[in-house]
Amino acid sequence: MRSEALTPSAAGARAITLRQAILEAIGEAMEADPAVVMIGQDLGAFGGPLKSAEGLFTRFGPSRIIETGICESSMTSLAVGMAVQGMRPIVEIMFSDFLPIAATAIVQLAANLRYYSGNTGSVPMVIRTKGGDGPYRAHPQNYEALFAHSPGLIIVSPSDAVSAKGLMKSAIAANDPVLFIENIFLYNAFRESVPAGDIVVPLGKAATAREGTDVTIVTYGRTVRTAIAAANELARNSIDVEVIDLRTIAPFDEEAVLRSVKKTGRLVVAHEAWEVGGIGAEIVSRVTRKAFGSLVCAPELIGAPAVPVPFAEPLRDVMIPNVARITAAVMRVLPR
Amino acid sequence: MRSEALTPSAAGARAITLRQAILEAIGEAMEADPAVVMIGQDLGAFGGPLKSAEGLFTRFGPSRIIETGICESSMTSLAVGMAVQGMRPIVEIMFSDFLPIAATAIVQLAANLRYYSGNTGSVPMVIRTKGGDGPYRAHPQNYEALFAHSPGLIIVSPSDAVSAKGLMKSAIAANDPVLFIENIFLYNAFRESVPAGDIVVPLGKAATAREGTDVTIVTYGRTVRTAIAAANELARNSIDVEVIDLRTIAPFDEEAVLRSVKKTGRLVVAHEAWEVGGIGAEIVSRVTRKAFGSLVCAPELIGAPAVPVPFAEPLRDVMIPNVARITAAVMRVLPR
Amino acid sequence: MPVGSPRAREWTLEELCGLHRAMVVSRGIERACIEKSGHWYPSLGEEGVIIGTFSQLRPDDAAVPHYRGGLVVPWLRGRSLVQVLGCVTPSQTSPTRGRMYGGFAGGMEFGVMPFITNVLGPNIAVATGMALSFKIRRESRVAVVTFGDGTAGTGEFHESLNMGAALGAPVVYVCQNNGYSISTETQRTLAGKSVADWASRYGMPTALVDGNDVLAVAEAVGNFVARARAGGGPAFIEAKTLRRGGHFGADPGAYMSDEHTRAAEDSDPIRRLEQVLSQRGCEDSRIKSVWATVAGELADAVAKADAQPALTCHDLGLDEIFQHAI
Amino acid sequence: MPVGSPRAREWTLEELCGLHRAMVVSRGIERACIEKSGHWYPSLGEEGVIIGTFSQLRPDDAAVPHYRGGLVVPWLRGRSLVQVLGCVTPSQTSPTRGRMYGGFAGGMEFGVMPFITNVLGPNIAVATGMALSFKIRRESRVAVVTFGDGTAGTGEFHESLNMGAALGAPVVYVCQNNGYSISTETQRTLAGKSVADWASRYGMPTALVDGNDVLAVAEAVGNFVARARAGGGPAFIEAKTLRRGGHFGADPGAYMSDEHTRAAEDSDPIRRLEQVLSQRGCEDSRIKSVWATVAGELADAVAKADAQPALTCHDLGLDEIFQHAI
Ligand SMILES: Cc1ncc(C[n+]2csc(CCOP(=O)(O)OP(=O)(O)O)c2C)c(N)n1
Ligand SMILES: Cc1ncc(C[n+]2csc(CCOP(=O)(O)OP(=O)(O)O)c2C)c(N)n1
Ligand SMILES: [Mg+2]
Ligand SMILES: [Mg+2]
Repeated sequence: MRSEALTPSAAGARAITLRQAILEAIGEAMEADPAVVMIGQDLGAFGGPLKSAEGLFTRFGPSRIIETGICESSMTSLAVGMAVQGMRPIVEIMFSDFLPIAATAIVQLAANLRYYSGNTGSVPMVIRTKGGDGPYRAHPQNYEALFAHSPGLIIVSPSDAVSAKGLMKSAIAANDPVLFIENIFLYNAFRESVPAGDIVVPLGKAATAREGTDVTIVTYGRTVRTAIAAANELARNSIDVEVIDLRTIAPFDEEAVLRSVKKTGRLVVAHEAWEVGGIGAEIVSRVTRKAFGSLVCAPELIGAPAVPVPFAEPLRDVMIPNVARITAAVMRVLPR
Repeated sequence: MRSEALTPSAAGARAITLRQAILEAIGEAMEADPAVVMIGQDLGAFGGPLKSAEGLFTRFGPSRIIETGICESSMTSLAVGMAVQGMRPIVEIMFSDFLPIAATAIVQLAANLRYYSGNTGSVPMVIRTKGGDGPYRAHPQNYEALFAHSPGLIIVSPSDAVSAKGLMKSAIAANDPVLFIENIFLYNAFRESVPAGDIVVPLGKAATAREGTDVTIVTYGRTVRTAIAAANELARNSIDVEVIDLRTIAPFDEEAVLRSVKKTGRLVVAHEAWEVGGIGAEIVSRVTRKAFGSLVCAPELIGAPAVPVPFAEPLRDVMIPNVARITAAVMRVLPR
Repeated sequence: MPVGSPRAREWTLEELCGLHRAMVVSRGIERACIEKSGHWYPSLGEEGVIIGTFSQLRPDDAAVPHYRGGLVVPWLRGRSLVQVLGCVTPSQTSPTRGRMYGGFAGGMEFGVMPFITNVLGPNIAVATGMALSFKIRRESRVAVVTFGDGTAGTGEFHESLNMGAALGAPVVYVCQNNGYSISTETQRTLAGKSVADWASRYGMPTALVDGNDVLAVAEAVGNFVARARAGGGPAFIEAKTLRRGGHFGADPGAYMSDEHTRAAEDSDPIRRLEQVLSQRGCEDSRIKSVWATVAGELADAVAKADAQPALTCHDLGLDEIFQHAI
Repeated sequence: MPVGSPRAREWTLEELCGLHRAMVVSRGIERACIEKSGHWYPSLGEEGVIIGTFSQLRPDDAAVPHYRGGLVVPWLRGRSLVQVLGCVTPSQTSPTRGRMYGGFAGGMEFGVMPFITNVLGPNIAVATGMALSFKIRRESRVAVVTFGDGTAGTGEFHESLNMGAALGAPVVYVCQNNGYSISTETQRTLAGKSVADWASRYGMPTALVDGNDVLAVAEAVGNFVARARAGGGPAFIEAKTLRRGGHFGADPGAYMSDEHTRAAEDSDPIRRLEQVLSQRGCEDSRIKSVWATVAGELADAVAKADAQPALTCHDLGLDEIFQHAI
């Protein structure tokens, strides 16, 4: 399995979930640096929604795990104030549905501060949230593209436990605001071997989740795993797919994407979010503009169709890029 | 001039500004239908910011021109409630800077209601705002792409007085929410001959602002006029540019764009907003996916570089697609 | 208020029985939903606020219920139990057609606003806007909105009450205060004395009532609705109730105080109304038969709702996003 | 409060002269800015609130001024007038380097928060967060934020005060209430008695002061700052002042009542402090010389700021968006 490939069998590695890996990163960062604090709703006895803060309150107490009422907008602005004063707040927005409430604080305040202040201030802040379709089907929004039009903001979404830990560490260490999106479906879906202590997974760098020569699939989050499954299926027909896991969605690793497309000449982009106006449009556009000559055929984009995300399973299942949809897209970019 | 071409020299046509054309549309709609009301800040004696509501309060009084305090978020949700109850509210968000505050109301409430309610309800509402760089250089945000990832929402931005009037009429008449963006630079920049009474300019339809055969420029708002100026300049070198004015930015008129690109084989997209994650990415992506075979070279995208919009003129001028930048982009897509 | 204390108005036995039956139906619906999903947000024990409030509206008034317990509100206005349960087992014939989480369904055909976004707060403004429409059109309709104590801490709450007051909208705001916002005792995150105290600062009449006394709620809501209908403008009620159990069905609520849990058990609003009914001479057997009848109706409704034709991928409704294709 | 009425604390003549000079500088800066642009938002007549507030901080306290009149605040902390004026005539050496509208510049090197977004409201929460940092780190610093009466109507105001109170942040909130939000008399859109009355409901001490009495403002701010510094938590001040003229320089303010305009003229905070100075034996000539000196300094600063090397398209700073290139 892929997790094997990614994980050096380091001393102290244990099989943990993506959720636990993120918690481990936060816990280690909080141990190492008193400036790291967390702020959000129900982080105490409840342990955060979906146990996203499990154990932290007991370890770090109310002055570092700060509970507020329902006020995502001002809570995020408040965290900007903390960051400006040298703290490293991690803002917990329970679910991505609530990101638009904090849009002003994220897009207009956090993202702009370094530039507008002429580098006299900075916002070392992580906004973490949970989104995407999951086992209990609530809070299925994928709003990352709403924030990918904001110079100054970094957006991250991990697909596996090891990189989740490493990316969270990098996000906390960064001196710029990072929107960190944790996919609900992946939250407890698997256990992977994750080393204790520091793992360095840099922001802004994509990973080649699977090497291949025939077609490039660019994706992130949950869809990385679906793409790998599709690639494995296609491999049985001797179709060799390369899967690029963006990890950082914005600004994305243009170099890695272009390198792969230049090799394969064929591009499929896949994500859970709406196709229209989504991250995929930016990737297709960038590749087309920068590597038009390498493309042998029209790129394919697989995402959600243009309706609000419905609740019922039979409807939701049409929205999400599954193995069949991705496989079909790969077939469309191959010569018949 | 272009305004000539667009304007039937109808009886009662007068030379008015884009701002006046929009006001005329609103005034006529309010005369015709008591359900049309306007809500916002400083709409009374002040006449709205930049005189965007000039004269309306005197004509229609406080029960139809409703003044609130500074509360864009709840004001927009309040208007959704009015729309659900059969009114046709026009929400005035003073400047596009303040759109993110109302993101939840627009993206999650207004855009979703028809679909989620299984067509048992609808939101006939216009959210009008002013944005883009203008003569006094305040409020230069171009946030349309933040809202173009929301199935259920229509986004409009006119480039001339006639279509501004017609599009506002269509927006008010529509039984779905319309975000209507009025470009500050264009607000009082010119006078065009606009017929009194009804003009029909449908939502969702682009206009060919200039016919040409060599290169397609897809654009909207202020940049339409810059593109036409660039095209006129290029015409002197016998380069024949077609300019497509999207008018409706989302969902955009795919058919019109593809038709033009199929004719010219060369695409330049230009807008004032940031290049990264912008409307242009969606257009380049869509065209590439749907008309790859027609493209003879890489499309070009001209927008703002990836920094927060700065204030000072020498810096702001680098951000905005001017004739030189557009001309250069056209030259890049032509054979050397 | 102890049982039998003087009431603000006369209640006929029939009216009391109507309220009782509605509360029993509400509880039955919730029980059925909890059985269906551990992620249901139950309103058990909060029926006094829900029924006390929404029973006091005219059919043409706008109802904007809180997400917790809102499923019964369209039933009060005529939606069949099969349709109510259908919201929770989405099918081709269910009201939501599977598009929304059942508890958020509302029912616009019945003048009941759905929870279109699960963002807490905006519906307070939505109700204010509905009320404002009625005022502008000089209709004698009012809007009534319920929301939680957690929700009362949002900026939307304050902005909405301020607009409601400044514009004189005929709206009644009811805070269904069950003491908790998920795991948070709201008294810990809401600074000050009470939500009612906040509301009073917008210059509107406010009342603090025992939310587990359905009659007290109904009387307060009835008064304020009449006042709003007569052009008196908005009003606010804080109805104190108690959340019985965790935030969702599968949440054991381990963080809740024993005191809260005991108080919730002790002050069951249905039992309290039943005491009133007894005092008014209503026989025990009659009360019991209500429970039995409702249980039967619900079992039947669940079965019928479950038997509706299942949704398929073809029911997505790609062309139902705009009125006219764009 | 009439001139000469008993004060809450003793003021040395030197202190009084310091406040006076600062107010004269503030007015001079504003006059210079109005001359430069009709779209400047002047703080003429509001110096009592601005100087009264920000003079009472320690240099390491966080200052988060309202956009109207904020330009003087970094000067109070040592920014030269050339640099202050440079914010308004952006150049290669000006603090903002042309990136922000001058009036929003702040000065983070001086602990003065800029108006990063021109959205009104968020800075109230920003100040609260700064204060919370100080508390967490057990520093004895405080944060002070000013904001307009229009801004006090935002949900951000309420959420921020609530958080400040619930978390015990050492922050002093000061409403620079000039009666207007652009053309809107805020008493028309803010329901209730006063902003102070709203704030008092968050369980923090509040004061309503005459904002045109710089000493009253300074005394109230000084008290609350000391209280916050000592661990007493947040406090609120509503300082009533009067906007002198339209919203921006070129706005004639035709919608403003004559009453308001007359009152604004009559209660000039600088003139009022000058009366106190006279009573304290400060000679007229000395007062006049302050005006003259400041005028000279400003003329010089304007000239020097105007002469700085102009920005070019190469100053955009495409690589200054992140600390490390991504
Ligand atoms: C803006 C927003 N933030 C967070 C949530 C997540 N959330 C769902 S229910 C809930 C608690 C709400 O408390 P309250 O308003 O008291 O209603 P109750 O659940 O007690 O009925 C929260 C925080 C949300 N829905 N909306
Ligand atoms: C959220 C938001 N809405 C609207 C505006 C536009 N606007 C700029 S200044 C102003 C008036 C602010 O009034 P107040 O807070 O009293 O400050 P004052 O101008 O009186 O100093 C408004 C509405 C804004 N900046 N932010
Ligand atoms: Mg509650
Ligand atoms: Mg004001």
